[in-house]
Amino acid sequence: MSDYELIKESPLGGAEHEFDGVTVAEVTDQSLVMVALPKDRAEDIESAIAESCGLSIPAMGQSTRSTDASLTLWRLQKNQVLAYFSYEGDDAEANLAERFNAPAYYTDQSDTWGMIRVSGERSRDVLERICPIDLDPNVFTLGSVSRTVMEHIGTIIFRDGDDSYVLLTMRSFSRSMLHAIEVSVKNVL
Amino acid sequence: MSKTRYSAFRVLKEALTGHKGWEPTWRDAEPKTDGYDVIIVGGGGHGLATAYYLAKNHGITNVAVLERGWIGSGNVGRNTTIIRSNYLLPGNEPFYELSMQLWENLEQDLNYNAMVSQRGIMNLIHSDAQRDAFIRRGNAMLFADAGCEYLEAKEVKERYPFLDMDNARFPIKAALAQPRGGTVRHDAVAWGYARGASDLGVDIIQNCEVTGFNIENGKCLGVQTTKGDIKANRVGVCVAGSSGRVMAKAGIKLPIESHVLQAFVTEGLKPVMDNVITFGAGHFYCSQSDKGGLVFGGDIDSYNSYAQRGNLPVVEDVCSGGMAIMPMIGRARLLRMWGGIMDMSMDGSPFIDSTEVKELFFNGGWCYGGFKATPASGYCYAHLLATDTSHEVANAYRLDRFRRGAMIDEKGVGPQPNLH
Amino acid sequence: MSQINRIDGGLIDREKVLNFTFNGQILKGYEGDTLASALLANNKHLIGRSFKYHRPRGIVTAGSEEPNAIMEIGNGAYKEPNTRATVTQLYNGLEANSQNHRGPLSFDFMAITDFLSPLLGAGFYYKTFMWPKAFWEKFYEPAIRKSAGLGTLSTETDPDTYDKGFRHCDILIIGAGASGLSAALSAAESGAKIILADEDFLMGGRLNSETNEIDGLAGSEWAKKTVAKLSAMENVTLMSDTTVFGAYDHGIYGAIENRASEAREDNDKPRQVNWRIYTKRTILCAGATERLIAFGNNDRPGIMLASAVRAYLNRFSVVPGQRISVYTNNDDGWKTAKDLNAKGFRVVAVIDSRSISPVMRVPGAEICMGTDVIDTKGRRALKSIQLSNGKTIETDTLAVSGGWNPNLHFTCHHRGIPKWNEEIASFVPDSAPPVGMSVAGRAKGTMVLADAIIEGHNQGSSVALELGYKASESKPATTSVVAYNISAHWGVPSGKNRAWVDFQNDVTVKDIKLANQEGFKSVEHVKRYTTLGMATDQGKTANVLAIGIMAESMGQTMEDTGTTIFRPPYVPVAIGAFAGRRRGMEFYPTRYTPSHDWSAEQNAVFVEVGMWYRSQWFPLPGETHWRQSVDREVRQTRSSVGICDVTTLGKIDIKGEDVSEFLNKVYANAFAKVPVGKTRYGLMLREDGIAMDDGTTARLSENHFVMTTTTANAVSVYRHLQFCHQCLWPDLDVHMISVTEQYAQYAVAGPNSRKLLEKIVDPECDISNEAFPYMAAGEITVCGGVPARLFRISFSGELAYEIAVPTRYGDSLMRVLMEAGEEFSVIPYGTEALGVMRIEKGHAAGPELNGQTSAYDLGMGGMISGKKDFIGYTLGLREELQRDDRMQMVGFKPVNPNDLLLAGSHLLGLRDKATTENDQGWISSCIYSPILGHYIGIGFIKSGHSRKGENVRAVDLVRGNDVEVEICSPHFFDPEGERLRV
Amino acid sequence: MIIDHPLLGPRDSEEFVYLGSTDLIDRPTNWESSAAAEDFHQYQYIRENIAGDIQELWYHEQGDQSWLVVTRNTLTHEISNVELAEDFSRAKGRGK
Repeated sequence: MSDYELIKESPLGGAEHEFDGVTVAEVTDQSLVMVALPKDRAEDIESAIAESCGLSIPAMGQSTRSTDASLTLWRLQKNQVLAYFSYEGDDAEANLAERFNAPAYYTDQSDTWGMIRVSGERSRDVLERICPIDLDPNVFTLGSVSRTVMEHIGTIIFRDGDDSYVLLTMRSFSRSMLHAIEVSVKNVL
Repeated sequence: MSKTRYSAFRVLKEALTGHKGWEPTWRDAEPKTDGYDVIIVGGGGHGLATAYYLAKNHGITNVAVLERGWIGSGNVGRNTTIIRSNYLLPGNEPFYELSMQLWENLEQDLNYNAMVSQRGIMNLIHSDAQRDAFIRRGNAMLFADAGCEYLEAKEVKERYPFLDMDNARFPIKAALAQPRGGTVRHDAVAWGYARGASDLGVDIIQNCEVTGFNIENGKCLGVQTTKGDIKANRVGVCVAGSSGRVMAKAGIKLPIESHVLQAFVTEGLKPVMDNVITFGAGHFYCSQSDKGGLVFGGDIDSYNSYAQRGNLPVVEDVCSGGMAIMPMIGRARLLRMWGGIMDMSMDGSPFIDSTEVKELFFNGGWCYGGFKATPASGYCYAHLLATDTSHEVANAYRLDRFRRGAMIDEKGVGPQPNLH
Repeated sequence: MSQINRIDGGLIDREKVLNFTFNGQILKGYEGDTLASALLANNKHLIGRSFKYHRPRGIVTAGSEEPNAIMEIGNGAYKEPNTRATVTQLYNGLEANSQNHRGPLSFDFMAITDFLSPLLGAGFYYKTFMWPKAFWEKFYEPAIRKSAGLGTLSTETDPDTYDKGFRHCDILIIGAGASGLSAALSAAESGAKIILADEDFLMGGRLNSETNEIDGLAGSEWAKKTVAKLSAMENVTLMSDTTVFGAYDHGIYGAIENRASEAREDNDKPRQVNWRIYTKRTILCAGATERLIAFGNNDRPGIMLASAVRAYLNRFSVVPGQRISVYTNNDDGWKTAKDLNAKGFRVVAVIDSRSISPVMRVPGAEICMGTDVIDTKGRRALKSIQLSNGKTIETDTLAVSGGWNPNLHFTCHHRGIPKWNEEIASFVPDSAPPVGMSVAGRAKGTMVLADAIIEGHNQGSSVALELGYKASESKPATTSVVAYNISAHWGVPSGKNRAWVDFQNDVTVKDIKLANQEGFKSVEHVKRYTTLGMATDQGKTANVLAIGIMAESMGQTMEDTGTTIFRPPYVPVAIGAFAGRRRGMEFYPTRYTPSHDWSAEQNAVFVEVGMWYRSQWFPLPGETHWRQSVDREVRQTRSSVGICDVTTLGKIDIKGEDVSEFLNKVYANAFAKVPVGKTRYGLMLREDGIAMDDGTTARLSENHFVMTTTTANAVSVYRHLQFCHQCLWPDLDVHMISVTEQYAQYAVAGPNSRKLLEKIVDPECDISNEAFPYMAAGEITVCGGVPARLFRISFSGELAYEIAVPTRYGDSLMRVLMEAGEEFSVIPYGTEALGVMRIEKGHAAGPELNGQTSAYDLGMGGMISGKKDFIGYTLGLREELQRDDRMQMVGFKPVNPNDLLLAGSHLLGLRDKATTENDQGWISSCIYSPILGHYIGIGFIKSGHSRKGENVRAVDLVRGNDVEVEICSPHFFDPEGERLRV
Repeated sequence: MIIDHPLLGPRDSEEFVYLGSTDLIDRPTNWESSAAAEDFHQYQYIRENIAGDIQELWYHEQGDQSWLVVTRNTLTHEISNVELAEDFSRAKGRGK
């Protein structure tokens, strides 16, 4: 046993704010692992993941989700998929590699990103002040995912519900992103 | 010198006689059939200045300036009017200092009031590393007798109380100023040089586009134009912004890309700032014109373009730079935005040189620093065209410098034009 | 008496009385008024002064083209100069003040300039103020500047906020007049996603100001009904009080929305929102703007556009005068007389320059056909007009119509050139507007309302159809056809009197002719020489008139004369709106390091490093000068152990079978054979042979490397590597991902660093000198199983490590290290101490890797591999880069150890004068070394590598410092590197 | 500007970083030859700078991090084609 214990902390300390029509809350129970797909192994990997998890590699800008909804694959790049899954351990990379059993390159990204969920009926009104992507529900359909820039911060946006969006920014930007969302709320509501 | 000397007395006299006596500022000419000693391609500030100094300094008056549109229609008519000689590198500083000295005597020399206003320019400093770099630059300026002044934050605040010192993302820590820097009424520079050159015998030919060069055995014998072929013993191209297009007609490729730079002016306002201020942690610089408009600009749009117009991201970026350092301008309205085409060179510095074609010379690559260079560019280009030798302060501006590895890279960003 | 000019009817809400002030006088208006209509209701005609001659001026228009009625709104920091009263929606408490006069508005001392006007014609200033030379800056220019300019900025920080927003649609319709509403309706019915934007706070365009009937309803009623219908449709977004200001590439439009009217008094919400609209197609329905006619003294208060008189009459229920006359060259002007009659007002006279029969009967009015107005009287308000037939007519308001100019501005934002249409005597859009834009209604030159409605309807339908939506089945609205006939008529010879063209900038017909006379013949030359069209209204009422006068004066066609270039913005836009939220602390987002909160608890001083905040130093109680803290941090690190957060350095995980080969191509030194578990220093060059970045790269397993970059270049190096991979060597099996933020990384440096780490590293990981020697790298666990990466690398020159843990543990690791290090008196150190130690060790950093220095200059020529191709190899061999007399990096120490040495100093021979020719180099980095007890510097000097031991001067003329220094090795401290390896 | 990304569809150019001409893909491979100096000079410094359609490199930094080859007209800014730089590079014979 070590004499010292390390205590983990989420980027925003679990911040959660309710407004009239919008809820802004940090997401703290998800892990992220980047899965690189070497060109000559892409098919093997795809079939391995299909076999082990029953998941297909999504189309660009889309996601696929396991039946129990605990694991979602995002396709933001041609040669990579990003796994977004319910897991809070320190070994997300190994955990996913084991679940997938596919000859890909895995890189833990769980601590790279801060995640904020913006949900509620006015969520799109709030987000249109910072998000250049068209969030029209018929365009950015459920499960859509995109990487863009908001308020000079590189941001991934994922629609995980009818009126619910998860925004991911590099961890060090988390406070600035939360502030940007709160300013939008103040300006709009 | 001039057949109609301008003065307050003359203005008074004309006022009493209904202004009937004013003659054309310059003589509109048509091409001579027997050609010219020197043809300058491009009736912008640099081309007109070159013609003026060819005639004045070297006595070469059988000169034509060919302009595709109306004179001064390029970047001399489309810039933020700033003059300064606050360069870092020895390849640049003496050249721009010569230019500054020429500005200082321009009006008396030309008998034309281009409103050279040495109201001073000030570069804001936001970090210790930036301070060190600016002190290095300041010393280079003082070594070249260009003058400079270092201001601590407190002095900056005293002089410019409207600057945001307290709530800034990148606080202002100091400033380096050049009191001799300032602004000039840009269009008037073209008109003044045109008038001066015309009075000395130079033919200014507007609406005459050069469509090709007559080159035989590697030697340029003249130009083809929309007004017919024109013979010349020597041709000097001076069309920054269009250098690539024009030199391609002579089969010459250049270390230059064309990019768009936007600039902005607000509605007229009573005076709020008397000098030029440059943000050191964002893309913004600003001065106030004599008419009252805040004239400001920032960075180039970053993509190659010949379109003379830019896009919104740069507009917003520049305005936010302005709001970051002087949030008093929030309620000033941007009246007009425009785009000029820059010859962005591979190291951010210009060229004044001969070319691989005999008797064909090239002046260009001014990036967005061409306006302040106008007098020295004309002066040194005339020197080269008249004597076949580079003027000593323009000796580094050679086309082969990349082949040799003798870059003049003030910003240190390397061979990527859109970063200079 | 209040609102003496107010009459019945109109589109105002008389239930809502609003109080406002003009030049301190309290006045009343109604909800739905503009400031201009409320001023006119209160019989305020003299509302401002012109730019140059300070002529008394009144309201001319009822729209965004207004040249005269520009004033300061609000007070203190809220003051907004140059605001057009004609588009300012009235609100309770609005405070308006006239501008550009000295003394009261009615007696402006500066009006003296009007009497001097013969001296002050176009371009007079180019011809004088040159003698004596020194007087320009001292006397002439300040005087000119003071009298120039219009309104005044408060010079205080803008207290309002602004926002930005993004909207997407299939079809953007600009303008909600008759054709815009028709287009919106047919397009919306097809199912396309529509944005309809209008600059007015009330949609309907001219329908609100005219008396046309549409589908049996009053035009304004039809507009209201149509707006209501559109607003109920889910696929329609209505944006009123939103001015589209520019057409940008590929269907991007900028638009400024004003704070909603109900919130005008409430400063809590953003004052304006800058919308970026992305659209597939655009239908421009911006209508047209009426123009004036140039006649003698045509600028007096009371002379207005005929259409503006109708707008005040019909929409705002204000009659601007008691004795109104009309002067026109087209049929439309007669409508003003008709509408006045309809409201029960007698019209004094109708003067039409055309020699035709009267267009209609105007009971009680004197009708003068083929007649012109040649002069007017009345300094502060119009009293009478003089006609070309010799008559003088007493009149207090003259409604002038010189015809209509289509608002085609947006069609030219991509450099389109308008075409002249003689039939309507106006420029019309050319055939090449911005891609995706079509034009309908009067903006296109379709002057008859019935046709404009059909055109709007058809375009809305056909554009939607082209985008794949079904065609609308509805029919266009109907209205009676009213002909529009015009004979172009620009100006009337005015003799000695001046005839104004550009009201605001005081450009007269004479000025234009003088410019032509002086050789300024291009329309751009005239504009620049006379300042025509450069005022806040951008010449909306003036430009075409001026072109007409030029064409006449020079005997050429309108088309040959041409227009100046139309550029954005369509109307002036506040700088604050373009900036949006980006100001103050929100100019850029802020990045916080994992140890930020802990550092803040220690009262660390933070410094901006790019977007990061890093700890600069950690002052202890009693330390009053930063040097005390920094010297202590350096001493303590060198004598025991210190910790520094280096998370900001770029970290890139690189995986794949070809990583070695890839690194060998991008680094200048050899990288083909780095063993697993080792770190290697790497120098990266640009392709031009100049140093780009440096860092260390560790091989964690056969196919897994982790690269570090400098903080400043983390993003650009990653981009460069992606370029090298995707563009140059796409088939290499290389997968890169930034892990900068994945790990909190701390430097643990100093003789006790190993002892400290051993306390937290799990016992199964051996980090002894033997097992984990200098430049070792490995994956370990700490504090009972937390995964970590450990690198034995040193920037300080001490025995040192960098340890990285998942960022979730970053804050905690800092606290644990401090706790575990207590027995060694561990201290945190900041970027200053980091810098001191790197200079003591002679490591090049930002000031040396400044993009101008080669590996050879930096003294790293020996590292360059000659056995492989790598980025920067070939061009690095160019002759000038290889010269022995280049500026080379060396160290400098003062000969007198008490001397101050300053970065930025230039280097001179001992007896040389400070000239550019004698300049030998400069000091790039400089610090006081607490270990050596004197200042030391790194810098560049000609042939430096071969001049060690020589003395020169470091001269800082800027701050007045001149000291003798010895050129030495930059490795000031432990040059053999023994301390690294213990 | 809007760049119609071949994989992601239309995206605002603010997400991209511009580099320059696709000439930069044609990096000479003859580093050991005596012609290398001149070839690299031409490669790095000399540009056609065409007023018309050019092929240029944009990096989707705030997107999928792909390098794209965009065919764009420098007079009108109209974009006629967008493709992945890695495909373009391979088609030009580049590999390892």
